[in-house]
Amino acid sequence: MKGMTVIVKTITRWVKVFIFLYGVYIVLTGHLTPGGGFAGGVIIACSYILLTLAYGKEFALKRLGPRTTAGLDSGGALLFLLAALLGLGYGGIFFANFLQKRFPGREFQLASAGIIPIANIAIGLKVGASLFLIFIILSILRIVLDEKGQQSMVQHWPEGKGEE
Amino acid sequence: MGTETILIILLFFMLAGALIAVETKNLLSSVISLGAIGVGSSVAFLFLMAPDLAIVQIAVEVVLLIFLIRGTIARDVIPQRGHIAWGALAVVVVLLAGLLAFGTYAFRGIGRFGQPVISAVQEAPSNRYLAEGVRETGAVNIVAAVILDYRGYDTLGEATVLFAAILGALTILRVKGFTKGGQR
Amino acid sequence: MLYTLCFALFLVGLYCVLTKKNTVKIVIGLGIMDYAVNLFLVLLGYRHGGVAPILDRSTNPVDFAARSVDPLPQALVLTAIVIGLGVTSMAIALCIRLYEKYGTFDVTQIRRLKG
Amino acid sequence: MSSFLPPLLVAVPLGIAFLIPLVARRLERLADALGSLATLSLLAIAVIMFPLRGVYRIGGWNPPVGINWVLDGLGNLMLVVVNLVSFAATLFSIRYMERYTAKPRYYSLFLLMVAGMNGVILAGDLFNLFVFLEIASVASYALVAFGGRHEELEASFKYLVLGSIGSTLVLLGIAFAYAVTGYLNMASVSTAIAGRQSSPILLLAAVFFIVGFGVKAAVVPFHPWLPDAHPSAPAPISAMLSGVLIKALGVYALSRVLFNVIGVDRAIATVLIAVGTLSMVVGVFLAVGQWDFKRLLAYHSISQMGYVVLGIGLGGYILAIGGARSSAALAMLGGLFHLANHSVFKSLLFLCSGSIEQATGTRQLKEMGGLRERMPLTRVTCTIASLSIAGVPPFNGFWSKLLIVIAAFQAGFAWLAAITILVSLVTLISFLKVLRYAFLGTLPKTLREIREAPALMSLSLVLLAVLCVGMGLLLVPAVRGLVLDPAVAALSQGLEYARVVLAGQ
Repeated sequence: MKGMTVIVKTITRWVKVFIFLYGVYIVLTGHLTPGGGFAGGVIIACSYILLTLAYGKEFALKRLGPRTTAGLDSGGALLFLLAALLGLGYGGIFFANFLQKRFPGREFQLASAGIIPIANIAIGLKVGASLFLIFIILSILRIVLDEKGQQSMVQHWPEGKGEE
Repeated sequence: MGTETILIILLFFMLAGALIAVETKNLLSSVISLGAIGVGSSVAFLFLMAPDLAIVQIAVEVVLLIFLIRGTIARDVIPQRGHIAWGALAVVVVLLAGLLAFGTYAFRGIGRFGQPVISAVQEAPSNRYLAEGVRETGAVNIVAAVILDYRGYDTLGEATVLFAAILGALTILRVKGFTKGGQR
Repeated sequence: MLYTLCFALFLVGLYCVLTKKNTVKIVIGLGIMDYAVNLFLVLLGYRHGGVAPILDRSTNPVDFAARSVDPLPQALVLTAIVIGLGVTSMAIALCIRLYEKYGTFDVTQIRRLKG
Repeated sequence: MSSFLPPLLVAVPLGIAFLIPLVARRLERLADALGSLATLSLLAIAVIMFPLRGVYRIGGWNPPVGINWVLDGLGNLMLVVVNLVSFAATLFSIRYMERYTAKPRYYSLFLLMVAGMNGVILAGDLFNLFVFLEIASVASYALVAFGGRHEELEASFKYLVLGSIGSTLVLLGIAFAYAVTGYLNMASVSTAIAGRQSSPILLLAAVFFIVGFGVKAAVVPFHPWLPDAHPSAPAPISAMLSGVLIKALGVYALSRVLFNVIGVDRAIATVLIAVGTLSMVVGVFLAVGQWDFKRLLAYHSISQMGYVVLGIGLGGYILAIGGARSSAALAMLGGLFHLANHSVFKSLLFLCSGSIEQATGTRQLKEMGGLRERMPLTRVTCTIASLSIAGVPPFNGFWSKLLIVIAAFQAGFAWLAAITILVSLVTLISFLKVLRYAFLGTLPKTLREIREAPALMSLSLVLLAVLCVGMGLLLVPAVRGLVLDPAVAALSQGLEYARVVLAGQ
């Protein structure tokens, strides 16, 4: 996949930053405004998907390879589980929002609501990474088919590239 | 125009989209109609005062359409064909029509639209979330308070489903299932 | 009326899954069913003249509790959307794989298993 | 209750499943060790917390507000069974899964499936039950397709489609229950329903629950995915699917919702009896004609699940018509005991089929023969399991079937008892065929060089075989009062469940 025309690339270069930042914003303020970890994560994934579609897979994969993505995916999930287990460790109860009880922040502040923002970040990380990952695997497969022509139905993963 | 009227129009639009998605011979139109239904439900969420859901729905919709189009559509240019088993079709249609009729009758057991069950049941957990949520969790977005604190465990489950699905897709799409000499 | 229409949407999806012979169509049918159930849940929580379940600085908390729509179905649907996305992605992956093996999305040409 | 044990049942498998892709991407040995250690520790936790009863409030929120777990006799029994079979399956996987690529990912998915099942069993909240049902289902869809060959992908697709319909119906049922009551917590829903007379919307919800969980349990009208999915999966996964998955997601969830939330009346109990009998008969007659070993086993799973549903349904029926509590308890005891027994012997049979397949490279009974010389251990364990499933004394299957037959007689359903015995005979014939074609006869030339299964695989076979022989001891009154009776009590208490749970605050 070579990517798209110059116009698309130029626009993407500007737009992707905003999409990405919007995603981050939605993740961070999930406890104050509509949105949250999941919505933000999907939007972050969208910014990378846009990049891949516009510039071609090599460009995007150089920045965020499948291995890193898979790592972020597991890492996000682990972080969330850890937050829940910390509740077990500190408060004696699974999923206890121990931070909120210890440091009750002011309402409407960014630093409020205890573990909720942390959980939002974990979910944002996890969702963004996993959606981009599945996009990569679904689309790389497609590319291989293109190169080998429509007739070859048995695909091969490019050695050393992509997933394992 | 009341919310109810708007929603009825929207639902008719979605139903039409669904029928097109189901019956069209062209897979691309079918997928695009699915997208239209998704956008329809996102707009419906806005009217139903669910901004969180509207954002998530529209974002998921976009991603899903990309997956469907890039993953599948370009591969099958031949429109679907084949004979139709009219007998089985008739049975299914009758069955579903019966279900629809019974459902319409049964839905009288639910309160009318616009009068949620939480108005009737004062002890319902939702009322507690609305009244005490901000104080108890510190989050002013009550939906966030519910998914990440009161019902945070569900959200862990949700993240796990996604994790399992991604891992599953990776597993299914791997080149070789067996090691050398593994498969006789 | 609204509930019935929503249920009809669900049944259209079910009809699609039960009768169509194309794997992609079946996945689309599953998607329609998901949308219908999600919308149904949110419809249940709506209150006439309701506000979104997000407190803002200008609203009196007591007034808010009496006027807000039900937040619980929204939380459930948020979870259900993600689950639906996961299942659908996996279904697409399976479709792709089946296509590679058989060169078609048509179930009638795929059926190798007996019974 | 504030024990730290229950959360570990979910947190340990999830944590290790998340960890494996991070630390053991290429290190298969590490993944082996992590997988087996995880299931072993889960088994230990499940056994230690067996006597634990009560309500665990997640996040510290009281029941209707937050999500809660309920530990009672039935749930704890299921937890031990599930984690026992998963330990045997992971032990078996260490060597068996060497044939496949991406072994670390296999363990990850496996543990996710176990976490899902544990979550379903612990759940005291309808929506939470749905979420963990989906975790276990999604992981199992992927595991069925693990080999990536034609029939595996197809079976997985079929399973995914039917399974998703089932899950969506369950979700819709939950939505109806919420619309009527305003609660999601099982106990609160149950109290809210108990106060009003039955309405069509609740009937629709009950129907959707029966169909939805019925698909997961693969009882007869909803069974078509099972004979494809179970044989296609790798052997340890077949053992998990047939052994515990259809029970935890299907029968357990169904009986929990029907008995403890909605309440079993005469109509529902009749439906359960009908479905159970139908599964029993149809499954066994479809099984007799099979020559593919694993496919045959899969059809027998449908039939044996019929026994379980029949036993539970019969108990519900007797209670609903106000019959003797003792015979109701006997029927449920039979059903639940058979559930535990079936988990053990069916997973043993699938593991045996795995070790035969690994040695001979075939699943077709006609291509085997004379394996008794080359695989004596597999032969012995397979024979024990076959006699168990056919209900030959003194193996465990006999006792549970006997209880169901006695209960059917006591309830005045002599014809049901007759059908049960008849199905048992056909099962025996079917398994005599298996033993005859696989282990007796002459060894084909091509199979002269085969060897017995490796030590670790044999170990897990022996473990399960010993249980098959020994599980009859659970009926000894003292042991029974400790293990099985609390499970029966949890079901037969019916709607009392709500009072017990809500009183625990």
